[in-house]
Amino acid sequence: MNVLERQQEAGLATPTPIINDFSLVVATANGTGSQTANLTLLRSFFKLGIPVHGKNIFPSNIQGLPTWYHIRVSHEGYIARKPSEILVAFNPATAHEDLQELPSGGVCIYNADLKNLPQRNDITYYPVPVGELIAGIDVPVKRKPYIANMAYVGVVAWMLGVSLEVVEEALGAQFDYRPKLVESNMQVVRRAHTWATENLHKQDPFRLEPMNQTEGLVIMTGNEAGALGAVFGGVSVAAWYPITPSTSFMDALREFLPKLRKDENGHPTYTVIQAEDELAAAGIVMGAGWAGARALTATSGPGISLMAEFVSYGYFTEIPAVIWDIQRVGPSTGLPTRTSQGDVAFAYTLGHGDTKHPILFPSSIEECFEFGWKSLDLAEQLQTPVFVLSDLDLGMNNWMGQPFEYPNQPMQRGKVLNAEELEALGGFARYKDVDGDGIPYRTLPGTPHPLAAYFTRGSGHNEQAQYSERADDWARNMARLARKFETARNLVPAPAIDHHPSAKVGLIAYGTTRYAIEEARDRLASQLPTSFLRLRALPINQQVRDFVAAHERVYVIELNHDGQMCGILRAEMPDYAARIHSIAYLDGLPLTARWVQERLLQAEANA
Amino acid sequence: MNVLERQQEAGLATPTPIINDFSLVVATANGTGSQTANLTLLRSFFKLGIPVHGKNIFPSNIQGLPTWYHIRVSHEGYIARKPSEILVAFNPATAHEDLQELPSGGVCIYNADLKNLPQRNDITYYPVPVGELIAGIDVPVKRKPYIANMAYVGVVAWMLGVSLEVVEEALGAQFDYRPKLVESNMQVVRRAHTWATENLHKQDPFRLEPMNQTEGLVIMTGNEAGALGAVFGGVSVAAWYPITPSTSFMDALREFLPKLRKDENGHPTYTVIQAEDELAAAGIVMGAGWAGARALTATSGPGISLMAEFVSYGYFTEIPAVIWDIQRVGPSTGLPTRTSQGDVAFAYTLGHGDTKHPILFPSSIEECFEFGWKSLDLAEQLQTPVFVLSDLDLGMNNWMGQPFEYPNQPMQRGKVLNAEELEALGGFARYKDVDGDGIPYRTLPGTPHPLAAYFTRGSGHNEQAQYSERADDWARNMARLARKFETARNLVPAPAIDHHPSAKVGLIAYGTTRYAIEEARDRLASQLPTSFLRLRALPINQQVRDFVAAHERVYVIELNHDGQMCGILRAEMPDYAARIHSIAYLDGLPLTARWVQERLLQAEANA
Amino acid sequence: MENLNPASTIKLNAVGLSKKDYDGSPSTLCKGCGHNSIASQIVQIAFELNLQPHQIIKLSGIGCSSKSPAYFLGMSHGFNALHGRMPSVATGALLANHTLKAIGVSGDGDTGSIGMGQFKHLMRRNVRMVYIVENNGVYGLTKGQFSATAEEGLELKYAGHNEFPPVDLCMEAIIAGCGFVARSFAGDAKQVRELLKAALSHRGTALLDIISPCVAFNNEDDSPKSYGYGTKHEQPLHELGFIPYAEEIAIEPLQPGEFRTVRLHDGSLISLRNLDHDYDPTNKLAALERLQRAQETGEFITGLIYYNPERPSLAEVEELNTPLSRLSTEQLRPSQAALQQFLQSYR
Amino acid sequence: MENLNPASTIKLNAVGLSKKDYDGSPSTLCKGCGHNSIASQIVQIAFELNLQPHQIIKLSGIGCSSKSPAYFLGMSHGFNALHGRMPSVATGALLANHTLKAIGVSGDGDTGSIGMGQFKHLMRRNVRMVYIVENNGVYGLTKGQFSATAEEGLELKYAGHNEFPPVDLCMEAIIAGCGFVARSFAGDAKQVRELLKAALSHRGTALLDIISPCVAFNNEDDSPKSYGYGTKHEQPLHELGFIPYAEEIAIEPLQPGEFRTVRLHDGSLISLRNLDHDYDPTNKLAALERLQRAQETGEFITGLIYYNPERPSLAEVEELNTPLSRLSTEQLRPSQAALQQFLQSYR
Ligand SMILES: Cc1ncc(C[n+]2csc(CCOP(=O)(O)OP(=O)(O)O)c2C)c(N)n1
Ligand SMILES: Cc1ncc(C[n+]2csc(CCOP(=O)(O)OP(=O)(O)O)c2C)c(N)n1
Ligand code: SF4
Ligand code: SF4
Ligand SMILES: [Mg+2]
Ligand SMILES: [Mg+2]
Repeated sequence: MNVLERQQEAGLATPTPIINDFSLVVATANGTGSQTANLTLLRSFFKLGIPVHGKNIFPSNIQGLPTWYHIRVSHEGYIARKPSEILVAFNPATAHEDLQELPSGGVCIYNADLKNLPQRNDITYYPVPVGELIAGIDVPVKRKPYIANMAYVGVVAWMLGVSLEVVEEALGAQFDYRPKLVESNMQVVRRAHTWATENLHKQDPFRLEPMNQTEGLVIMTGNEAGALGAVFGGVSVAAWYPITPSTSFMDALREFLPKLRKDENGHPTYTVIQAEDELAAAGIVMGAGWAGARALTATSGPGISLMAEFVSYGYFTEIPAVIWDIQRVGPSTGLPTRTSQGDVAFAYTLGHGDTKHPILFPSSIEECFEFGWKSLDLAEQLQTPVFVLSDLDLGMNNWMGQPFEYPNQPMQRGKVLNAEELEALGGFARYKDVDGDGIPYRTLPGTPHPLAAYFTRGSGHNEQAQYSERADDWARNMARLARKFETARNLVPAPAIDHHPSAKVGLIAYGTTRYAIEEARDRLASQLPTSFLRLRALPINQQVRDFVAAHERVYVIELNHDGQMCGILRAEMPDYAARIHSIAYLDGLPLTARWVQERLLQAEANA
Repeated sequence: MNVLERQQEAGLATPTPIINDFSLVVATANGTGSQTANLTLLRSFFKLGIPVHGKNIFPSNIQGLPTWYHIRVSHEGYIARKPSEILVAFNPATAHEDLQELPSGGVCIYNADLKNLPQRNDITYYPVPVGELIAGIDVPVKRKPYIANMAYVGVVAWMLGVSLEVVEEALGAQFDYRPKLVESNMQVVRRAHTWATENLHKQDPFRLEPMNQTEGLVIMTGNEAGALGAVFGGVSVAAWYPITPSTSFMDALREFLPKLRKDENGHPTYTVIQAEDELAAAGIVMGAGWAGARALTATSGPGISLMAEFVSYGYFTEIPAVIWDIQRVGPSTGLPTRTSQGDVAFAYTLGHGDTKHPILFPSSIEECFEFGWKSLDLAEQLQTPVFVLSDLDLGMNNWMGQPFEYPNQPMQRGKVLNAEELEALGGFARYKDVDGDGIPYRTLPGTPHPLAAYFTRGSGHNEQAQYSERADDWARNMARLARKFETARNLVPAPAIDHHPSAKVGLIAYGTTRYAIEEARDRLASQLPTSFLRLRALPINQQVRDFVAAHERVYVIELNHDGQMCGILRAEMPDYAARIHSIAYLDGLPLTARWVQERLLQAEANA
Repeated sequence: MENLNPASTIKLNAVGLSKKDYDGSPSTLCKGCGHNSIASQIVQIAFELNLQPHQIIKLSGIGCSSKSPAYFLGMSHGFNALHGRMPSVATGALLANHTLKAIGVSGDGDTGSIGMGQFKHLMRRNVRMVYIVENNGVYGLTKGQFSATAEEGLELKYAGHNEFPPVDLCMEAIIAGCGFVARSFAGDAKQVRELLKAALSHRGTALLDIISPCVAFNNEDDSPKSYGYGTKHEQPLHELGFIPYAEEIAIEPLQPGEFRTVRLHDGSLISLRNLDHDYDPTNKLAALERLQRAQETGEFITGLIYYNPERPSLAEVEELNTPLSRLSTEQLRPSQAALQQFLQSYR
Repeated sequence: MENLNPASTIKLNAVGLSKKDYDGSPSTLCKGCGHNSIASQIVQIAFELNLQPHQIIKLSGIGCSSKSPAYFLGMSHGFNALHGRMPSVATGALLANHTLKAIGVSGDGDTGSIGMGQFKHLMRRNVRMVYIVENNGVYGLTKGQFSATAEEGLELKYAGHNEFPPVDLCMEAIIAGCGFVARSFAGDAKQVRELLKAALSHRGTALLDIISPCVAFNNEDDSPKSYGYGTKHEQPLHELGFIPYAEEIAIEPLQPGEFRTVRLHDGSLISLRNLDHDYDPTNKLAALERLQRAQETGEFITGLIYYNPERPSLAEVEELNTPLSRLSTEQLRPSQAALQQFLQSYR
């Protein structure tokens, strides 16, 4: 509901203050370095104790194309994307369109250099005389356009009533509190703030008031959290090939490992290799996992396609490996800087022949961290490639979260036999189902025992890992692999379920769509009560079946075009498939609560 | 039912003759050249007018590993795999096991050099004194082991009562009637035949009697038929990388094209490129299809994995391409010389992001030929990669078939605008849905018109093919692609349906499993009448829905482990998913009618 | 075409086109990017050579460099392929229509890293096309990681320290059988134009390895003049994506045999040495030797390094005549009689 | 181990193993295949060098050649990877445990065609391993198509006529930065052994490009002695998969500088020339020149062509110490305190 609606509701002419509940968008051009300014705003609000979240909608180039940074504050703690009431118009190329999208009652803070901006009489305008504000600031001329961004920080602070102390603190965090840098930026912020105080009259209803909702929380990107999880999960070999939006995952890993993972003598307990492409990255991970390392790679859609053959190999030869897919919009190159959940079906059965792979779906930085270490455990426990499907929204944007929980279980290394055990057992059969769980035992190269060796091959093999073209060997082995997958059902993270006692309708989702859905559920609470099952992994366990069984209609809501998870669930629960419906959409932007709400009501109307 | 059962049934002590209804297996080692001998037998039976089919079960090496060649004759025309009553034991390595598998009442023709062959008193033994039979035959010593195979041809001919004239004619066909070759081989056959007549007493019931069932039929492998279809479909650029079992498809293409596709001046109207790998093969096909060639590649599972990224590209940029996947057993390298239907689900949505591709499923050499040309039409009509999923059994074995029908429609080149049309239209928009069928218009490079050019990219684009990151452009484009896929439903070959009026049970299958299923249906006719829908393509059309709707239970029978097609059908028909059941199995061997029969009865018992 | 240029004062070339007619859409690359300079030269020579836009195809892989075909020859068909896969796509397109002139633009990552295999095999097949590598030693589009052509020991703010020896694409091309191998510098407009023109007339694959500095990421950490004070501690700034405005580098054309060091945006220097008048580009060994020595002395030799027009192009080898894309359905589909006759031998 | 050899008369080496202990499972390759000869030499030198089987890993891609690791060192871990992807797998395995000795076996198709990219980048990283290419100029396992190393103009019964120049893997390795580049002939057991031993002690990647004739498919059409009368008309025979029995080719060791032509199974000849005593393998340019000349004269030079132990291996560059595969969970997982402390900066 936009500002005007609110006003009418309140029956007021003059706006009632709107406190800690609105969205703000900063429109700039890529390469101007506005990220620093935007994060300064984000951190300022965070430091005020107000639930906040920022989403960067950026282009696939390095300089010049339009970028939007959305910040939402919500005293109720909602962080889903929401159309903004406040626009900071600093990009001439998009200013007109950006302005049109403002709801009436909105605010437009604009760079005073912008020529002939359309005038709307239902919104408030505040100019920012950038030129005069940065005049004489001592920075190299080249960096002027960059420092200029600080001007809008000052004006926004004025408009929302954020004290400069808070801003300075936030700025400090940005620059590791390096005085010279902080000062050169703060100078501009201050000037802008003073100028606004002296020359502008606040006419809009938007204000921020301190709360205590962010006490003790951390703020981090999903890629950083995932990488940190991997560091505590004992990743020892990481191989990758750069691709947006997974690059910052590996950047974080390369930044964190040296700080946290040197042994007592200062030697690294890890190595990170930039491969020549994704085929090589996958191969390195396979080789490393086979030889006993905790190995991972991170990539995105195109990389997943290139890894298909190796993943099929890893499934069949039973080699532990972790593959992070930070999903972006596909098919093909698609929209490399937009978010999506479009690789789910592809990753689930990636590779030719009969293959299936466990997939974890983090939805928060807490889960990124948790799955960061857990995925490495699962890969070695199950001796198979394990996927973690994150997305650009989660991976590259900053999210609030509880400080991460230290791993609550000892590191799982799976069924690995050492020389002593081999001696005791008198040998082993690599692909034999000793324990009935479908998971065989393995040995590592270098194990000092004459019976340790076995031969790994992607071709048909018997329990002794010998080459075999026998029909019975093949059938037995595939049956065991299927048994292993059954074991996986209860090893992977169970779904998070919010069961509404009287709900006839159940919702199923995974990953970051949860935020729009949770907000929509609250809005619909009276009108259309729903239960919510958030998948945290595939394959599904019994709880998912029970959930579907317990509701008349189940909607699978996802951020892709073809309703991929819906298809998977229908195929796995044919007896309930008729009640499983798809609500799927993808245009590169995160879902909004309003959209979810409308689509649900529509669907129910036709039900 | 085996011979003994038959005898008991007939209440006879002495065997009643079994005429034109049995299977024979020749067990040899790879590299001994027994193929010539085996095909000579196959052709002899064919020339007798008896329905016959041969399956080569060979190893993934070049010399030494075991090979079995199964020949089934059936006056009823059944050609599915069936356990053999007659064994030609020429491979010491497998003789014991091969012998165990003979049904009682069976026959074992063995190489007399074989030492201590187990003696069974319920089968008939005929030795073949190879050594003495080839003694003094004038061929280079190196070729002796090869020529030796002709010895069992002679003995089998004697045993089944096949005249040497017929054998000689068959041999002739093998060697393009080149006298010297025919004679050197026939010599051995004759000797063996004479020796058998003089030294052996026929004790078994198996005999062949001439029929007229093969009149006018052709005999060919599926790969040859598919390649021939492509030749008549106007393939102009073919790129490939060798991989079993697709290699013989390209070999046939390279053999046929020079014979059939030179222009009036003797210039080739085609080119065939051996690429450095499958990624390159796919790229060549994409480039060629984009530039206006009729392009195809042939590969198998591992190649499909490597082509994933390009197929995702082709789907999104809308480039015509044909990809033959001659399926072998996966995952990974799997069993490269065994048959499977294991790439169905993978190929259907190959590539990251939301992608879907038409797939054709040939089940006979007639359909290989038909889909050979039709797939090229469909690719250009739909402007998208089109798959043809054959399998090793169909592709590499010899099948009887009706002489192929010449294409019954003019060649379809799809929506391509030339200079005149562009002039008339005043330009075009590459990705605009002008006709409402989701299929846009394209132009070819080299079109002499200033408005002909457009820019092809795998990244987000608008209707004018311009780069776009706009949410609305993306959503609109994906919606159109979905519309195009709906159009495909009724363009691809419709299913072949045999509707049994009173059947409660429907069977769905595709490809070569049809033969075992058709035989099983006949056997079950009274006990369990069934309807049969044979999918000839994906995506499915309304007929498939109607078929499922018309039956209480539908069994999807397929040659893979995970019931891949069953999963696809459940996902596409959620409302009927509950009645769709999977009967899937894969051990590398083609299905038998008996297995289908038993599994169906089991399933119905539990239904 | 003329109607595009009504009896105006605009200078038209022999095919009636103005230079503007060879432009593409506006570049979305960074200001000052070497890739932009190269695009301008392509426009220039296309105009000067009176090329018919419809007879040209533009191809590329993925990367900043690979985006540039969108920024020149807007009236020619373009194909922005997959990362590292331009060679196979070009091969296919030129088999379908071998009469087209192909200009391919790739990057050092696109060619030297993920694309190495296809690059080598394209050269081996001698597909007739101009293959431009806009070589900046980094992955620009993914924000500055080292590519396989980065100098050993190079220290960059974002990418860190490069431990591996550089791939010399000219050497790679020569031993792969390429008959036209040249190296230049994006700032030397004249030489780039001359080499482009020569390359377009070559019989097979012509490689142009053009040093094309990246404004945004190829800036040395220790360079006094690198952006934003240039101490390691500035990293955050940089990572937050501030790309200062820069001018494209343009230098006076090098004279034959001339040696010159050129200052890049970040103040770092590269050494260029133009080949001597008397240098004989037809001697394969000499070419390899020259490149090897240059590598050891850390300079880039520029000019036509190796030339050998002997080998036939792929289209020649395949004996292509009428472009396959122009064949009539009659030419593509044999007669019904042919089918019947053919099937005889399978009875 | 001794218990495998009860106080017997069998000759044991310094680590108490008999030569048999280094055998693998029986070969399923064709009789007479050069690959078998090479496998035997690996067994021989492993015995002679007293290698501990558990300290060795065997790796390969896909192909007949790539099958052979199954046929030697049965007590060592083996990894039969994907076609063309052995290099990346070896890289990963040796990062996980850099103390292992790695013997990789590939084919000319596996390395020169699909594997070109990974091959080049393995050399560039200088991963410590012995990289053997069993080079027969064809794809054996898929029945004899030309590989990228087949001589230009070669005519084979099945594959037909080869129109493209051969990839010289030794040259490729040298310019990619490989510090140990040798070529030999499978039939020269002594030289193969010597080179294998030297390669095993090299600091980084050691390439052995070993000419290894294919009995089944590398037979020239016009050769008088090729199988089955050898006229084109015999093709059907051949296609029906008859592989005559053949002996492995074994020749008297070549002496330094010696030139000799060797007759292959099909009667065709190859020319071998052993490097001279005074040949200096440490000179990169000289090595390239030597290879180039040999190519022109159509002979194979054998011996250690290039040697340069200067470059550190990947493991050295990555400063690996305790093998990563042997780290304890304590070493792999930082403390709870470390986590809390680290998170401070994200508040
Ligand atoms: C399969 C795949 N992997 C990774 C990427 C991400 N990516 C895009 S461009 C690029 C590197 C480009 O470097 P270069 O070719 O040198 O071009 P430059 O940007 O430096 O001009 C990478 C790794 C991709 N698009 N596709
Ligand atoms: C991705 C993939 N493509 C194709 C194949 C089929 N294939 C198996 S071996 C081989 C060629 C082997 O040639 P080479 O490496 O020279 O080994 P050789 O058999 O000659 O020793 C090919 C193409 C495969 N296994 N995987
Ligand atoms: S990032 Fe570098 S390569 Fe890319 S456009 Fe900018 S300057 Fe050019
Ligand atoms: S086919 Fe050739 S390479 Fe393969 S095993 Fe036989 S001889 Fe060796
Ligand atoms: Mg680059
Ligand atoms: Mg080979």
